[in-house]
Amino acid sequence: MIPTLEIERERAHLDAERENQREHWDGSAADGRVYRPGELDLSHKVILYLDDITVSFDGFRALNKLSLTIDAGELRCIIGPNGAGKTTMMDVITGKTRPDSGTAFFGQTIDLTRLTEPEIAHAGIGRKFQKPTIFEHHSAFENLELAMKADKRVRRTLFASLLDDERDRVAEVLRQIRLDQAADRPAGLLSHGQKQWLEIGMLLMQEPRLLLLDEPVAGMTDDETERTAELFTSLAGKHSLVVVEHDMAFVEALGGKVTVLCEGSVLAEGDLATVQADPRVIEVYLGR
Amino acid sequence: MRTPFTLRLFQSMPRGGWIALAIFAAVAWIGVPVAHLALPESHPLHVFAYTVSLLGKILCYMVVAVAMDLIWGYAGILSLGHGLFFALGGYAFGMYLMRQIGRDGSYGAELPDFMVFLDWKELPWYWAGSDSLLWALFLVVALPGLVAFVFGWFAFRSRIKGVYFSIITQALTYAAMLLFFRNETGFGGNNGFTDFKRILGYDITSPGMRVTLFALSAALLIACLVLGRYLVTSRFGRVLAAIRDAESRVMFIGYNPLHYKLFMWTLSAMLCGLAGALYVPQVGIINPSEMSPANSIEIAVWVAVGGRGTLVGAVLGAGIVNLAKSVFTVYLPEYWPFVLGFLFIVVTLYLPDGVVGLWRKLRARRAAAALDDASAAAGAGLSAAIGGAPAEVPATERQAARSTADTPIAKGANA
Amino acid sequence: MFGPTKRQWCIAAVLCVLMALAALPARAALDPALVQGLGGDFNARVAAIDALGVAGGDEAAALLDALEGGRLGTVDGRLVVIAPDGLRDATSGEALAADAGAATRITVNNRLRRAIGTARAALALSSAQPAQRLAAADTLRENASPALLPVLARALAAEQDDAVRAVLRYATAKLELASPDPALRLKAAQALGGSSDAAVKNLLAALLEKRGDGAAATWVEADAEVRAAAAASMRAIDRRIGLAQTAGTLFSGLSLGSILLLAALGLAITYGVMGVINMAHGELLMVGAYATFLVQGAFRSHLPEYLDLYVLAAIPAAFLAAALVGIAMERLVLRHLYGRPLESLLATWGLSLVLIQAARVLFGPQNLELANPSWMSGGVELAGGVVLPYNRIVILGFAAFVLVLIWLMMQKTRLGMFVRAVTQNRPMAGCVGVPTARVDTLAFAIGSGVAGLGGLALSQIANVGPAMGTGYIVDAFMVVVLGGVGQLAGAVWAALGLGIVAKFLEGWAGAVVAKILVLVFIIAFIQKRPQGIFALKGRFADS
Amino acid sequence: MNRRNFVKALTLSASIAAIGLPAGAHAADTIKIGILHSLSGTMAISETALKNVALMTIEEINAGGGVLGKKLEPVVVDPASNWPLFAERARQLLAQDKVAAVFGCWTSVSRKSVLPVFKELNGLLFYPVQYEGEELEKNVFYTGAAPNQQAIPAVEYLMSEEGGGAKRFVLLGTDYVYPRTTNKILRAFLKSKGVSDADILEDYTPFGHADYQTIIARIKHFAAEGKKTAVVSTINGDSNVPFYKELGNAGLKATDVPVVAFSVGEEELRGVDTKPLLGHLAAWNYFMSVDNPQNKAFIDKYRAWAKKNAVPNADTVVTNDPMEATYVGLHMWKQAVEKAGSTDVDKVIAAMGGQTFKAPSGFTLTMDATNHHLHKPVLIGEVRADGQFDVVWQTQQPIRAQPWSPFIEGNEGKQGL
Repeated sequence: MIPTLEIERERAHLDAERENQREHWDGSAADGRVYRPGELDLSHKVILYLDDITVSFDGFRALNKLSLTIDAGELRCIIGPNGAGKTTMMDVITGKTRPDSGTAFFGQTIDLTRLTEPEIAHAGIGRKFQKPTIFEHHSAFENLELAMKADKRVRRTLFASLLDDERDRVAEVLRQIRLDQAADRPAGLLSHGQKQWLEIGMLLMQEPRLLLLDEPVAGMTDDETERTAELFTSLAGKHSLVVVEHDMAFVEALGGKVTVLCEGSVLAEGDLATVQADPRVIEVYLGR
Repeated sequence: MRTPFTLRLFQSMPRGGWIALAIFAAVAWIGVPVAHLALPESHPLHVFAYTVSLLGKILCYMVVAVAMDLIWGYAGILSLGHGLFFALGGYAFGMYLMRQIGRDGSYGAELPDFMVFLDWKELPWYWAGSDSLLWALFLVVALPGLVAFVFGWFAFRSRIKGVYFSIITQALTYAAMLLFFRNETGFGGNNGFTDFKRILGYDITSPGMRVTLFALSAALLIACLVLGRYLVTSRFGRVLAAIRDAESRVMFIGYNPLHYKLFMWTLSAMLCGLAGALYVPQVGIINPSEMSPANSIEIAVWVAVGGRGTLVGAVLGAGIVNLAKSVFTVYLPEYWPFVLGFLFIVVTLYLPDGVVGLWRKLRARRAAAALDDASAAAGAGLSAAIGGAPAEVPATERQAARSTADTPIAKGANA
Repeated sequence: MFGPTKRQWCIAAVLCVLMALAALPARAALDPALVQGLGGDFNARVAAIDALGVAGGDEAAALLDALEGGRLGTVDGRLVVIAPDGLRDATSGEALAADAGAATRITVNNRLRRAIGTARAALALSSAQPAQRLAAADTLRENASPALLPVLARALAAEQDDAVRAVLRYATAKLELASPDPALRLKAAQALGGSSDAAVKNLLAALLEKRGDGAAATWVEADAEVRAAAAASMRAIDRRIGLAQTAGTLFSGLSLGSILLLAALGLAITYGVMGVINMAHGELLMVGAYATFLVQGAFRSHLPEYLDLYVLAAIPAAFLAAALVGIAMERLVLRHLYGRPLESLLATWGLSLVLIQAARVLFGPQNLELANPSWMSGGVELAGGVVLPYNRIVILGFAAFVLVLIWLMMQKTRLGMFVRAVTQNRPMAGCVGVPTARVDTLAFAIGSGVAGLGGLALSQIANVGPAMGTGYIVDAFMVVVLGGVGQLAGAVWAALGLGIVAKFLEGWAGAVVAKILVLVFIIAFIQKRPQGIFALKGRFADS
Repeated sequence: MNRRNFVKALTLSASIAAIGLPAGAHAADTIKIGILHSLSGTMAISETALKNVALMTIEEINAGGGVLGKKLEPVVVDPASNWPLFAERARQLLAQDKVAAVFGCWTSVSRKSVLPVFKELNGLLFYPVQYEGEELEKNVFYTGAAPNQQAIPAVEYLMSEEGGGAKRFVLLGTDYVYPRTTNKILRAFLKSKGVSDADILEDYTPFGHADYQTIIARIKHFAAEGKKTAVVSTINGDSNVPFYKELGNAGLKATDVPVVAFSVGEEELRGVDTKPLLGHLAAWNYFMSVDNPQNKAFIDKYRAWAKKNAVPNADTVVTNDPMEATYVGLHMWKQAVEKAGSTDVDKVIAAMGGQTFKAPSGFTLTMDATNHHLHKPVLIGEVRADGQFDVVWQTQQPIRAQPWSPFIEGNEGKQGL
């Protein structure tokens, strides 16, 4: 069976979670720090700190003392061989997985390891999954409407009705992701590429400060990929983006700083050229 | 600018839906009463007392079915414990009915007979106030609501999903049944409550009262349909469906599923409670077997037969199954379980969308736009609203279930 | 029953006379007056039977047999033996003219049966086989009347076999506690310390009570030494009984657990593999039990001499019957419902309705009679009257046996490998070429078959009727869910755990409350571990 | 095609439902008799036989020319062991089918559930099962035993020298009203006989309880503590098999600790391996083994009927007390109708009082005019290997029922309507 230690930790997580659930809407997290959804402290021009994060499943170390910082408005690409811990890292940032040790801060004040997924989303982090996850039974329009930055408490949604400017916002994003023709089609019927776009669109509707994008162009045609690259670069600046990709061409197209993950920790960092020149990287990654 | 609530309430249902409801209301509130009270027994259109209370009973079942559909069809949470909430409502109102018997019980005592027989000298504390109708009505809603809320809060917070949830709801109602079977529990044990005499002093067996109860049941059903319809077409409803389809995504765009599920779950339980309260005086008895797991499963069966994920379907299902039961237990006393059994099998195999689904298929065949017909519109509109084609739902159920593995608890369990 | 009554003393007197007679070399025939007592009123009968026991001899035995066999009657007050060929006088043995119909049979009830039993035992003390003597001594230890003291003494003197002597000593000791001689009483009190019989304990306890009250109170047992000995013996007995009872509770917990396990095991497989909520699982149990019934019937009519073995023969039968029904269900219905667990729930619910009513129409609504074979009847007695029934022991073993079989099947065979693969990740298994469809059918057949075996086991302790399954389905689900879906180990832990917990709770809370508490416990437990005791590991741990 | 059938089925049921439900053909030359016994669900095990015997009796009466020159027409419905459904069916029988009398119900709760209906519509119910008493309704005739016609004599027998002179008692039952009341009455009765509370062990199990290990152990322990012990079992039908099996295997022999049961009759014993039960007792007002011409005729008729109607395992059918009660009830109703010259409920009720009938039990039973209960003999039988009973004791003549037991306070002077 499971070691008591494990149980302890599990209980600790539970408590933290319970705390937050109670505190969720009145704006003050369990740790006493005050935040309001969307408001974060960028006084040091850094939007994300990952410090010494370790996560292990059944003894296997998915993340091993990972440390990483993302600057506000930066567009960062993360590459690395399979099993390097890219997805796990995103799980940690979005609260899906709790780190065994280490800290994760959003801006100066928000301790991500103590918030639940919805709270993190409110704080301003949006995430796109490796496999596009959208609401297949809802129309593209509804998908975006649901994602829209708004008061997401039960009692609001009960009486919410779509305002004109909100409608316009949705329409705008629909155009941006080129789905304005398919607005009313059930999302389940969209092509893979379109689904990818729709999910990106949902992120945009959230108006997050930090976007985490897990292999956003997988299954896209070349020109779709191209357009995605344009979109991302245009977003950089007012948003910060972290893109995980295998597609080197795409990474190149994005430009910006590249971080190489390997066996759960940072192997190298810098612009693509330097990284590709790095012998260790060639060894573990490009070498093959 | 915002559209006013009342307007949106009205818009939530297509015109056909409103017309259908209006017709139903007219029949239930005017037709039946007149046919039962005014027309002589000999008159071909006379509605027998037997029929009135039978239909009244079925109306209550329909309400339960709608409540079940809201939580199962739209939120994807299958409860095998709704019988409990139904029975709790029934018992809550039954307490009032027992007190109304007064000294007309066979022991002629102030206390209900079963208490006299247990040598109890005064009412247990939880019977306090049971002689007031208002308090009873409050309990009818509050009791199931509270039980559901507490249970739901823990269950949803621990992210118990799918079958696990279904089974513990079953455990819940089963435990409650055993509890109520105990005589010491103070609810009449196996005999439960029966031999009711009056409500607010009016004779409960009088035709007037019978018709009133029937009309009230109809009113409750109408209210449920309107409310349900509004809920599932509101943004709330869309979020709920979204949770059913991809809970993790819902969380990552900032909704807290716990609150949504809990709200719908509690509301559903309360509706069941109301139905139970109207059911008891019409059938004249409430006993713990109402809480038996089998009864709760049957509720799910009604919904499935009618068409899960469409309010109309829930209503139809409850009606068909129960009428079939009533008819076949008379005409095929020994064989009716076969009929019902095969009905369920056939429906799940060949009509994944239940009767409504069949209806839609038939309409669709005749390419003629199905939408001119009221109820088809209702059905189709609904399905569009939630895309509730059960055939596809399980995929999403699996999806939803998948994220259980990601919760800290599950991780602990995996270690 | 124990303190000697006046009647018994006076019989004792009568006996001493008989004793003298019996002592004579040439045994005289039974005293007719005594025998006629059998024809008299109830008390006379009892007295007569006791006397016969003491008198001994073949005639007495023959009479007792006749009485117990209902072959004794009276014709106008005269005691007669009703033989197939007519009536004979009970004492003289001469045939009578009157025909059998004329006699009024003497009905024997429990009270008489007990008396006869004791008398028989008294007779059997002089039997040649030690085994018989032992049995006899045991009976006497249970309920001997002071009247038999001399008989016991005589037997004890003559007895060679130690086992028998030991028992006889108890029997005498019990009676001697009432003797006027303190020395004898002391010996008795000490001797009884070796017993583990609550009844003995009460005898001793009686000695330690006071008669009257206040200052006037006097000890029932005047002699302090005897009292001390009695107290010591009581403590010894208490200890033994206490231990035995805990052991007993533990066993009954395990037994209940094993039954839950047998009821749930099949479900654990079918549910684990296909995620099909099989509400008709209970009816598969029922099918197994009915198959067992049919086998029993076949044995009754064709090879009655081997009737005791029908249970063994039923094992394959029950398995196959249930498996076939299972296959049919899978092919006709469930096949079309994979990946729709909740719909499958409804379809199988319909199936269960049909199966139950089918059983009702074919076999009638009554419960069916299934006899425990002789080797499964009775039980081994621990101390203090705690008995472990053989049928439960057997079932416990059977559960283990089935478990091992399944484990081997799962771990060692190719099919097992496939099943595990499908359980963990159906699509992937499909991709790597596992014939999922066939695996499903086979797995379901096996699961159903195991359910059939469960039914066989249940038929040995509980009802066999059309609705028998419904009683177990809920519990079975609790076990599976508590254990963790698709986890045999989990199911085992859950079943045994629930069984034991339930039994210990029942000890102090009573059956009803115990059951409620167990259910509440389950609900609470799932809160903590939403995936059961053992959850599947890995990315596809759910659905 | 499945769908088409299915749709047909729907429309059928719907249409039937539409016309206000069973508009049963109303033939004027027959008198309708309602039969309200569960043919499915948990109670089917006991009640099916009652339906059969009722149908048989009706055939018998019709063969004898019917009643008032009219044939009897049985209306069989299935309340499916579902209590609200009992009330619904009762209402239908009385309001729709206009039956002259209803023979039915087994459990107390089913009776309680239909009572209001019979009172409201002034119907006539014949209730054939031994029950807890504490009830008296103008519209009901109770042909089963009241506690004083079953429980108390049984206990008196156990206490007698002949019955083994029991001094300690275990009152064991399923947790519902019949056992509770019976045990309450017995406790009071035992007290009056000087049995102290310390010598009484009362215990209850839930419905369908199948695991009697703990309770048997408790009984053993209780019995071991000295004085002669007897068990009074009001365990409900289904739980009896596991109970007796456990009893036998735990080595509690009838000669040591006799068990007297009030709910175990020939029908129940069909489902039991009687080996472990030998010598245990049951108290009834009728046993199949009773030897007299009426009983012989009764049994033969039923056997023949079962064969003719292909009742499952018809060759082994048995008769039991509630079946006899049903048989007696129907015949008495017939006599009453003939006396009253009409099937009008009030007239029949008036005529029922004082009706007598030579019952298969060998006694002539009388319907008490004031309390609507039969005067019944009490027989105590010991289980035989063949699943029948040896009558070891019986009352000299029928005794009058006391539906309101004098052993429950507040019942004084409540003996009549």
